[in-house]
This record gives sequence, structure tokens and C-alpha cells, in this order.
Amino acid sequence: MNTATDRKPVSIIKTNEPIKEETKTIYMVNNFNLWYGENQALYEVNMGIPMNKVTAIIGPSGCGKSTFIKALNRMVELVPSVKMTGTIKYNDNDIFSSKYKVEDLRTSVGMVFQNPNPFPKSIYENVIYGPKTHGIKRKKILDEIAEKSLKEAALWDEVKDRLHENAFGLSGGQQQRLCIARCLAIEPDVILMDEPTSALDPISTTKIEELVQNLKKDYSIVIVTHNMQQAARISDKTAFFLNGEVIEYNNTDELFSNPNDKRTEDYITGRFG
Amino acid sequence: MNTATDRKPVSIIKTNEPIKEETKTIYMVNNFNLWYGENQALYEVNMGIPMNKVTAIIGPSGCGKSTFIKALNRMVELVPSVKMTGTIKYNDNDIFSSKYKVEDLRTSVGMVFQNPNPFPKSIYENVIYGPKTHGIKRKKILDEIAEKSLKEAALWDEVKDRLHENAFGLSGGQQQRLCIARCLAIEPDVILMDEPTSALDPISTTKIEELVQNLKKDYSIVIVTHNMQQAARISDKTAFFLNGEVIEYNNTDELFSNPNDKRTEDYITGRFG
Amino acid sequence: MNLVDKQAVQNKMTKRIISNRIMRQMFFLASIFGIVVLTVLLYRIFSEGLPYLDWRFLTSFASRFPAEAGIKAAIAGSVWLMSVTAPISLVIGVGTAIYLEEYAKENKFTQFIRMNISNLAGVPSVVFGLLGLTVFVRLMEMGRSIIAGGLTMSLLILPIIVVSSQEAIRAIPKNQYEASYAMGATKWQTIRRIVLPAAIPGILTGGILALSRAIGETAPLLMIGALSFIAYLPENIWSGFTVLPIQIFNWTGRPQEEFHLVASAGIIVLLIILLLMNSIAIVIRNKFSKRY
Amino acid sequence: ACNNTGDSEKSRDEEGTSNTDQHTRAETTEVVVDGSSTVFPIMEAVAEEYQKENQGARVNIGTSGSGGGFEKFAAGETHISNASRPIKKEEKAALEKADIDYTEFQIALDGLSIVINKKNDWVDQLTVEELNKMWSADGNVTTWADVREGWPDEEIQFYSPGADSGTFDYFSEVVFGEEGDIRQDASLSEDDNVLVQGVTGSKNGISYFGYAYYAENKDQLKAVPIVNDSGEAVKPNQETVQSGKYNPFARPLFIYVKHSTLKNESVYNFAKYALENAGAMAESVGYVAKPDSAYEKALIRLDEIAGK
Amino acid sequence: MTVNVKEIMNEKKLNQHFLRILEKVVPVFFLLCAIISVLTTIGIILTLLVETITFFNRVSFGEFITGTEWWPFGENASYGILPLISGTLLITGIAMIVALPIGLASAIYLSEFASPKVRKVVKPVLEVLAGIPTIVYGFFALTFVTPILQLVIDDLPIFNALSPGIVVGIMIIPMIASLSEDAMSSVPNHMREGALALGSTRLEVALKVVVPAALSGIIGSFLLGISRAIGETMIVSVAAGSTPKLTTDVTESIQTMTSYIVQVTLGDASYGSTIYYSIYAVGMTLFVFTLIMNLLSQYISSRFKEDY
Ligand SMILES: Nc1ncnc2c1ncn2[C@@H]1O[C@H](COP(=O)(O)OP(=O)(O)OP(=O)(O)O)[C@@H](O)[C@H]1O
Ligand SMILES: Nc1ncnc2c1ncn2[C@@H]1O[C@H](COP(=O)(O)OP(=O)(O)OP(=O)(O)O)[C@@H](O)[C@H]1O
Ligand SMILES: [Mg+2]
Ligand SMILES: [Mg+2]
Ligand SMILES: O=P([O-])([O-])[O-]
Repeated sequence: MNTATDRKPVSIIKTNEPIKEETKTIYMVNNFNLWYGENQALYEVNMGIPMNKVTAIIGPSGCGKSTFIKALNRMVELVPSVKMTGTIKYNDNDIFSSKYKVEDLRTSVGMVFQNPNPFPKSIYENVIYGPKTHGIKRKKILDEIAEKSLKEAALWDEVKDRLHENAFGLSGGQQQRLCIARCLAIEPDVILMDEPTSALDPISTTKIEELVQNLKKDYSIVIVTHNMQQAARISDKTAFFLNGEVIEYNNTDELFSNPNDKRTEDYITGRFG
Repeated sequence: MNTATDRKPVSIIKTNEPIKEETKTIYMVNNFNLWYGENQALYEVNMGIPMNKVTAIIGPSGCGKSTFIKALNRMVELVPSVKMTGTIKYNDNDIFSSKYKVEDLRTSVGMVFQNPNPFPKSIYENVIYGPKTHGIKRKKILDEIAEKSLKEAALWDEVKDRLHENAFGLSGGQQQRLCIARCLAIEPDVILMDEPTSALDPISTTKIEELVQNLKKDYSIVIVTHNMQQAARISDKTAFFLNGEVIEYNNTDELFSNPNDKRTEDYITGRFG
Repeated sequence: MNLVDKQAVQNKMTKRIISNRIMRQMFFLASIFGIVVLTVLLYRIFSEGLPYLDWRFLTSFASRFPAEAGIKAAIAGSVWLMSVTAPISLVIGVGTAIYLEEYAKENKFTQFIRMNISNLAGVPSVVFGLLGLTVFVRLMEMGRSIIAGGLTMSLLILPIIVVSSQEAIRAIPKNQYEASYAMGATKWQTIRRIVLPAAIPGILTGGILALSRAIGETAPLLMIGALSFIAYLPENIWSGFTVLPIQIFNWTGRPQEEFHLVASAGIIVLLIILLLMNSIAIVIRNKFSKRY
Repeated sequence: ACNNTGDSEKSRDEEGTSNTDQHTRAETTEVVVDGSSTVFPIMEAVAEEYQKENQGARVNIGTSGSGGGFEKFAAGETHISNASRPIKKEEKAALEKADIDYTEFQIALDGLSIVINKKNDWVDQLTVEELNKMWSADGNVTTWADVREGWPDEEIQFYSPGADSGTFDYFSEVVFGEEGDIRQDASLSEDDNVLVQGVTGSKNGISYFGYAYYAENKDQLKAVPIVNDSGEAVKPNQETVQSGKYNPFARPLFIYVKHSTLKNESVYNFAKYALENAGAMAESVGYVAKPDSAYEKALIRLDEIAGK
Repeated sequence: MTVNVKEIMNEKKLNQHFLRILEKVVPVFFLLCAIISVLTTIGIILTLLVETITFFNRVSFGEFITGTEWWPFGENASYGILPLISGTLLITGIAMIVALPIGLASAIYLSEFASPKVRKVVKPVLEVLAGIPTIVYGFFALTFVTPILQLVIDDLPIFNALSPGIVVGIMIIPMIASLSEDAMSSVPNHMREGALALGSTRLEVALKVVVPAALSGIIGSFLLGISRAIGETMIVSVAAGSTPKLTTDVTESIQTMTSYIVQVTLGDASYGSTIYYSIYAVGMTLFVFTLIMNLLSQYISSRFKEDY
């Protein structure tokens, strides 16, 4: 059993060991373009996302980070005006193919949002929402899932005595970890995180960063952040987006220490954004 | 007549010349405390704000930056639950004294908000809103005011042919400069800016930063920002807020190069926030 | 160069502040005007009706003696009518709202439905009365039954329920949908398990306010011909019935002055029911309003 | 055709027809009465007493107006129809067509009262001709002086029951007969209390309505004595109306009973009870009873029809 | 203790055919619900149309639409709708003169000046005011407002357009106040802040920024109020009399389209008579009126819509 508590704490300072060649690519994005109505938000994105690694997406506001990560689990389609070209393959399946059901994709690919968005239900109900949706009804199994997920999200100790209280009673950081637990409950392979700490205080941020480090053993993680230090601290690979284009995509330490592109350099040195 | 266009561009990179001793303090804040209902948001703030300089307020989200700057023109009182102790003197007048009318204070102290908030009227109507409200009716004077303010806000050239179109047709950056023009139209002495660029793209941001540099000749400016590079680039003095307290207040280059407080250092090196 | 004459601005300031103060008082007076009228109205009704309002009044049928007349049949009729109207209008209204908010594509047909609903909201109740009379009472041969009255009322308040349900659904933050979809939930699962529970307070509040409108409506029921005297309780939806406003109307038409006072007592009962329904709506609104 | 009870609904379905003469009623215990709103208070009183004496009896009464009542009567929806005027030709035809036999019973009298304001001290009596002149659409009366020499030169305010009511019908029938129309500048209201308010509130007001509304407001209104066919000016009261001295404005009120429904015990019992008690009940709600002999005759007729 | 969630979920997926079907059926059900509202409109139009056509077989359309006299009773009946329309417009006009300024002023007070506490108390009170049955308002108009008006206006008749007009206005104040308040409080706060920060007084913020920004909602509430006034029935029936009259004099008794319809349904007109059909023709006119109001309101709100 993997719980956050029985692991030894991991340093949140970026390690400097070089990242080894990825064993496997879980997502393959090819020539991907996306429009909101008339406005193009993503231009010819090409990117492979490695398995069991943390991939960070950085870039200034409005550059298409959220759009990109929402394309990965087709959440972007909730905006009716969206049009897309190009392919995204998940585990070698074209996610836009009509054979591939979007619910299945989203079951394998969890997502955590910028603002914690628990349901106005109890903590317990929040966690088991996914499994219940997928037809699991037995109380015993659900209880087990809840405990396991909350432990994985490093929240169990804080909430185990108040599982049936409303989730809105939690602090922002706890809510965000609850959302992570909720997402872990359906045992996804990939977790997409869209600025998961931007609404949180420093302490909660640290907790979530540790958690991400722990989770990458079992999950492939894509994280959007506007905080470059955070990207540097926790990710293995980093992509820099600007105006809907991938300007640079590289191992994190390389990208930060030795950017290839002038714009990347300007951005990471705080020249704009 | 001072317009933005007939000034030579000013470098937006922080100058390293030492700031001379302030000639005059326009705002004097003494032992200022503020509560929202039961929650204290500001603790014993003491601060003098220099005339014709740019003073930056930095600090992590929720530390009380907006609250503080809104106290300076008593906008914070719009929240009914607000309670305050301590004094704020503006040009040696206690702004909370019953003799001092809040409308007068706000006429001398302009404010620019985080999100551009033009009125749903034409560009022209937006700019002359203040003067008109204050009883100026003659079309000729109003026209002059509009032109002068738009020029000062470096917007004139972009909008002079569409003055009577709706302000919502402008881009975000233009809207923000329009709001600055609107605020300049009543010829205030102080301009308070609450994260004026945080919703803007890099190019608009640069424009506004230049503008601030130009304006400080005639106005005293207080600017809240979460972007430390920005504070470093444009301000003369910087105050670092944390959890409602002023941790450090100093000349900008000193504060950034040589912070006195460990927390300041942690913050400006991106350790949190 | 100063274009703004600071002194002039200063001089005008006092005048502006005074006019602000005066207008504030005017606005205040305007908003208590309604309350004053309400007070006068209630005072008159209560001073006339209270002496007749007792337990006997609530539990007796109509009578030719004002002192013996009661409102039992009308209360029962109103309750029956509401218990037909409430489920029908709620199901159809919420269904329509869900369709419009969640399923409908932005096309001509949807626009037409929207326009149609806001148009129906403005159609006078007498016209609904004509509809009920022609379609339910005559064409569908329901007679002057509870079901005919209930259906007419359902259609009358349908637009109100649709609009308030739409608002309740629209007030649910996008992130709730996102959370559910991101978990692999289907649309219907999301609606049933996230949208409806979150929208229920708003739906109920709107529903109760709509029913309060229905419970006070006189004209359409006069038109479909609710009964004036019935001294037993309805047994099923095919029974004849009378309702509070009709009974009140009947009493006000009597020659005897005492009956007019009895009518006031009836109005008090109606107002109390309305007040109860409104309070329930407020309680629901406050208690269940979710803090996202 | 339509029904008001679940029972009858069921049996209708079983029969699968919607014949107009509903035998189905025979099985139910419910008595359905509808029609004139003028007659309503009397029948309501009868029903109230009847239900007190017969536990479980069920009578319901609607107020669709005399015409509306006949319409339902012809459609077979009701057992008894109240009317404040005799049945009209077209209504007779409709009933004939529907194969419905019925009998008319007079159950009470109403003295149509012509009323004026308390402060009006000049009008001592009126003749039908004068009323005709006053109320006529093409008469040229605007002031009291136009009606009779010597009356004040003040404009008369006319108040009348709605043109769609039995009272209006009866009044114009008596005053105008077949020709002539009632003046259209009168203030009309469906609600007789509203007329009472009207005359009470205006010194030069005049109106007419059922005796009960006058009797209840005696302290606020004056009834005008009307010159009857024997040249006598008579004020409406219980006695003059019952005796027929108050004419031509004493009008009979009717119920119409459908023959076939009298086979139904509950309808028969109720109709019987109604005829036995109508007089007393009428008086108790402000109308005038007919002489006792009239009710006795009516009861014999009822038993004849019912075959008892 | 580890459970393999994924495996269980995969198993479950096999028997989730039911869910898939549900996913298809549910939208159809909701669509049907939405269609009922369309059917209602079609029902209204058909109902009105069929009987209206019968009506126009007996009365010429030209007379109906241009005739200046409405007197459907008696021998020489005339069916000119203009008096009913003028009556309706008169009532609506008076009501609006009362309701618009007071309603808007209340809304401004509640949204811009009142503390949240006051708002929390006053708004529900206004909503209760909106819930009082209109029949109650009707007698309030007749027995309270009219006598007061008579103190001011010497020879005001008891039935007049003014009193019910004012009371209809009072009745719709809460609606206008409440809806306008909603529109104004949905104007984002940063608009107010922008203006206040320029040294505006609250009044200036309200009148120059908030009201213009909320204009479409405010106009929408006005138009809805007008619709309500046009459709109001009981107040007018009780307090305005039933005298169709082509007039602009507010002190005269008038009749509106709605009160005519109620008059006839309460009255004696029999099914099949021209009077009976006339209520459908009047109902049709009323429907067309409110349709125009609604189309206008939709046009205006789309026209003035501000997206802030
Ligand atoms: N629903 C939408 N409809 C239309 N345009 C949109 C929508 N969402 C985003 N956009 C546009 O697409 C572009 C990319 O937006 P996106 O939200 O992906 O940026 P981002 O990098 O996530 O920015 P941030 O850091 O502010 O979240 C922006 O120009 C934005 O205006
Ligand atoms: N209207 C309000 N009512 C109650 N509490 C408030 C209100 N506005 C702010 N606060 C609280 O006061 C504290 C300071 O808020 P403030 O908005 O001044 O922070 P800030 O430094 O401007 O943050 P940010 O960078 O996010 O704008 C926070 O804890 C906040 O929750
Ligand atoms: Mg984003
Ligand atoms: Mg802030
Ligand atoms: O209802 P009436 O027929 O008596 O007017």
C-alpha cells in the first residue's frame, strides 16, 4: 500500500541529476491546432509526454497552457465553439477517434484544477464520486477506496474524523488535496494539473509539491504553473508556451539553466509575464 | 502641456542611481489596523508615502496589499463590516475626520484597478466622466480635457478616430490605459494602482510601466504588484507586506539587493508566493 | 496647464453632497411607500377579519350564517389543486430548464422555445382561463375537476418555474461540471448527481414563489368554473372543488355586511398560507445556498 | 359531457359512450346544482341544512349564471338548474334536442329594489314610465329635472348590474319590453355590493338590484316606492313582495329539475327538501318566500314526476 | 486490503448498457418537456382562433377593429373593441405613472443605498406584497383608495379608472422594484468602484453608471410590469365599473379587455351566443397585445444589453 505517510520526505529542491532517456511516451501530440471560434489558441503543437514523470507547462497568462492541458482529456470540448486539427494519441489510441469513448479517456486521465472545486457534499462523498459513478456500489469497497485515496493525497490524517462533514469546511489547501484524492480514487494513469497551487498559501503549496513528487512513481503528471521556481523544483521536463506555440520543450534543468530560445530566456529571467 | 508623446522614452530597466532623500511626504500612515468583521487584515501599519515618487507594495496573495491601498482613498469602507484604528494623514489632513469629505479625498486621489473597469459608455464619455461629475459642462473644456488625459495616458493616437465608440471595444491594455486617462482627467495629486498590469499581456504591461515612469513627474504613485521584477523596474520605494504587516519598507534597490528581513529575502527569491 | 478649476470643483461639492442626501431620502421614502401601503391594507384586513378567525372557521364548511361560515372546503380545494399543480409544473418546468441549459444547441428552435417561454410569462391569466375552459374542461372532458384546474394552473406558472430553474442551474459554477466530467462521468450522471442537487434550492424557491402566485389566482378558476358551494372534501382529482380566492370572492359578493368580514378572515388565511410559503422559500434559500 | 366524481368517471369509461342523458348519475349519491348566482344563496342554505340532516349527503352548487346553468343542464352535467328568469326559447330547444324532460319550480320571490341615496329627498315615488324615460338609451334625461318638473337640476348618476345578468334582463324586460334599450352611459358592475357603494357614495345616484342588497343596506339607502298596476306607490318589503302588491318588480326565482334524475334517491330527496324549505331559507338569506300553498302544490307535482 | 478499482470498474462497464440507453432517452424526455410550453402557446392560439373565427363570421372584422362602441347586449349590439382597448391603456398608463418612478426609486435605494440588512428585510416584504391576491387589492381600491381620492377630486364617481389604475400600479411596484434591483445589483462592483474612486457621490454613481449599465434589465422590468398591468383582471373588475367607454378621462368609469372577459364568464351569456364568442375575440386581441409587448421587450433587452 502506498501512502504519503509511510514514505520518507522528498526534497522539494530541484535535484540536479540528469534525467534519463524516457522509457515510454504516454501522450503523443502531433501538429495540433486549436481554435476558439475564429481565434486560434494553439499553433502546431508537437509534444511527447513521458510516462511516470512530471511534465511542467509554463508561459505567460493567455498563452494557451490551460487550453493545451484541457485538450489532453478533451475537456476543452465543453466550449462549444472549439475546433481542432492534428492528432493526440494516448497510449497509441487516437483520443478523438469515434471508437474511443470520451468517458473512458477521462477515467484513465484525472484532472486537478486551478481553484479547488470540491462538490458541495461530504468529504467522503467527494472522494467516492468517481467510483460510484462508474458503478461501484458496495459500501466496503467504497470505504477502502476513500481511505486509500485520501492517504495517497496526504489528507487522511487531517480528515479521518470528519469524513462526513461538508467539504467546504476544509481550508483551500485541504480542498485541493481532496480534489487530488478524488481524482486518485478512480486510479487514473495520468494526472493533469492546471495551476494547482496558484490559489494556495505557501505551506499548502509545499505540501502539494511534495505530493506531486510522491505521486510520480505511480502516475504520469502534467502540471501547468505560472511559477517558474515551482516548475524548476518539481518537474522533469518543461515546455514553454508563448502565444499558443511551444517555444521550447526540454529537460527541466536544461531549459532553466540553458534556454535555447531568447524568448524563453526573457521569460524565465522575469523580463515579462 | 505634458503629453506622453513629446517625452523621450524612459528605460524600464531599474536604474541604479540612489534615490535622494524625499522632499515631502504626501501620505502619513500611523499605527493603522483594519478588520473585516472579526478578521484583522492589517496590523499596525506605519508608513510615509513620498510625493512625486513611485511606491510599490509587494507581498503574497492575501497579505493585505489591496486592503491597504484602498484604505488610502477610503474605498475600503465600501465593505460594510470594515473597522479601523490608527490614523492616515493626507497632506496633513486626517482623512477619516468628519470635516474631510470623502468625495474630496477621492477627487485628489485617483485609483486604477486590477481589472480594467471602463464604464459601458463611449471612450470619450469615460474620460470626461469625472470632470462632468464635478460640474464642468462646457464642451470645449471637456474636449480639451479628454485629449490631454488620453495623451498623458499614451492612448490618444490609438483612439483619436474612434472616441465615440464603446470602450468595451478596446483591448485589455487599452482599456487599462483608458482607466488611467479617466483618472488623470480630474487632475489628482496621487494615483493608486492595484495590480494594474496583472490582467495584461507583456506588451501592454510594458506600455503601462513606461507610462508610470512618465507620470511620476507630476503625480505621486502607489502601485500594488505581485510581480517583483515589475516593482524593481519601476518603483523608487518598496514595501513588503506579509499577513497584514509591513515587514520591510525601503528604497527599492536596497530592498531587492539587500533585504533586512529573512522573510523578505525568501519572498523575493521565489521561495514562496 | 490646469483645465480643471479646483476651486470650482470644491464649490460644487457641497451642493452635490446635499443633493445626494436629499435623493437618498426620496429613494428611501419610495421604498417604504410599498411597505406603508401593505401596512394599511393588512391593518384593514386584520381588524375586520380577526374576530371571525378561529378554529371553527378553519374546520367548517360554508354556511348561510356568517358566524358559522368556514373555509374548510376552500383550504382542502386549494391544497388539492396545489398538489396537482406542483408536481406537474415542477417536472415539466425543471425538465424544460435542463433541456435549455444543458442539452439545447444554440439554434433557431432553441431561440424559439426561449422566446416562447418569456412570452408565455406575460400572457394574462384570463387567457389561460380560456385555454383551460376550452381544452381541459370541454375538449378533454375533464369537467370542472381538480385535474382541469390543476393543469390550467400548471401551464400558468410553468414559465416562472422554467426561468427560476434556469437561473438556479446557471448559477452552478463551471468548475463543478468540469470536476464531474473530468472523472469520466456522463452528462446525465453529472446532471443527476451534481447539477440537480446543487440547483434544488433555487428550483424550490422559484417553485414556491410560483405556487404562491397560483394559490392566489382567481380569474382563471372563475373561468373554468370552480364551484361555489361544496360541503365535503374532494376525494380524488376528478372531484369538483372550490379554492380560497373563489370562496373569498363569493363572500365579498354577498349582501350581508358580516360576510364581507368573513371574507377578510378568509383573506387572512390566504395571506398566512402565502407568508408560510414565502418563509419556506426564504429558509430554503438561506439553508441550502451552497457556498462555492 | 363531463363529470365531477371519480365514480362517475369510471362508469362513463365502462359505458364507453358519452350520451347526454346520463344514467350514470343515478348511481352516485352526489347532487349537482348549477346556475344563477342570484338563486345561489337560497340553494346554498338549503344544501347546508340538508347536509346537516342527512349525514353523508353530497350536494355541490356552482354559479355559472342562469344561462351557463342551462347550458350545463342541457349537456346533462347537472341535476338541478337555478335560474333568476324563466327559461328562454333557445334553451328549451337545446333541452328538447338533448331529450331532457324537466319541470320548472318557483322557489322564492325577489323584489327588485330601485334605490337612491339617503340624501335624496325629492324622489317620493316613480312610475314605470318614468323609469323607462330615465333609463332609456334614447330618452333625453340627464338631470332629475328632466324626469319631473320641480326636481333639482342635477345630473343623475346611473348604476346598473352588469348587462349580462338576470337582474339586468328582468329590469329591462319590465321597463322596456320588446323595444328600446337601456342607456349605455350607466356605470355597470357585476357585483351588487359595488352598486350599493355607488349609490351610497353619490347623492344623485340611482340603481336597482335584488331585495337582499337593499334590505342589508337599509340604513344607507332609500328604496323608491314604485307605482304598481293598481296605481298605488309601494315600497318593497317581505309583505308587499309576497302578496304581489309590489309589482311589476317582484320577480320569481326558479329551479329546474330534470325528470330522469329523480329516480336517483338522493336527487329526489334533495329536491323534495328544497321545495319544503325553500321559503324559510329564502327569507333567511334576504329573499321573500312564496305563499305556503305554492310549495305544497310544487311538492305534489314533484311526487307525480318521480312516480311516488 | 488493496482493491483493484480499475478491474471492478471495467467489469461494471459491461453491464452499463442501461446507462448508455438512459443517456439517449433522457434528453428526449427533456425535449418533450420543453415542447409542452410550445404546445401551450399553440393551444392558446388555436383556442382563441377557432372561436374568434366564429365570432368574425357574425361580426365584421372592420367593425370590431374600428368601431368606437362596445355594447354586446340587447337588440342593437355593437362590437367595436376600441373602448376596451382605451380602457386597458388608460389603466396601464396610470399604473405605470405610479409604478415606474416608485419602483425604480425603491430599486435604486435597495441596490445602491440600503445596507445589506435593510435589503434583507425589505425585499421579502416587497415579495409578499407581490403575492397578495389581486381580488384583495380590488376591494382596497374600491373601499379605501376611491374614498380618499373623492376627498381630493370633488365629483369623482365611485367607479373610475384612476383608483384601480393607481392600485394596479401599487401592485406592480414590487415586481418592478425587485427585478430592477436584480438588474442593478448584477452590475459588477468594479463599475461602482471606478466611479466612486473619481469622487462621485452615491447618487451620481447610481444615476450615471449603474442605471445606464442596468438599463436593459430595468426596461425589461418595466415592460413586464406593463404586461402585468394589461393583464390585470380582478382589481379593474371590482373598482372600475363595467362601462366600456372610449375616453381619456381618468375620472370616468371604463372597462378593460380582461374585465370584460370576466364579466361575461360570470354573467349569463349562453354557450354559442355572439357574446360568448366575443370573449375569445377580446382574448385574442389581449394576446396580441401582450405578444407585442414581449417581442418589444426582447428587442429592447437585446438592443441595450451591456456586457461588462
Ligand atoms: N472559452 C474560451 N472561449 C474563447 N477563448 C478562450 C476560451 N478560453 C480561453 N480562450 C482564449 O484562448 C487563449 C489561451 O487561453 P488559456 O486559458 O489556455 O491561457 P492560459 O495560458 O491558461 O492562461 P492563464 O495563465 O491566464 O490561465 C487566450 O487568448 C484566451 O483568451
Ligand atoms: N471584502 C472582504 N471581506 C472580508 N475579508 C476580506 C475582504 N477583502 C479581503 N479580505 C481579506 O483580507 C485579507 C487581505 O486581502 P487583500 O485583498 O487586501 O489581499 P491582497 O494582498 O490584495 O491579495 P491579492 O494579491 O490576492 O489581491 C485576506 O485575508 C482576505 O481574505
Ligand atoms: Mg489557465
Ligand atoms: Mg489584491
Ligand atoms: O346569475 P344570474 O343569472 O342570476 O344573474
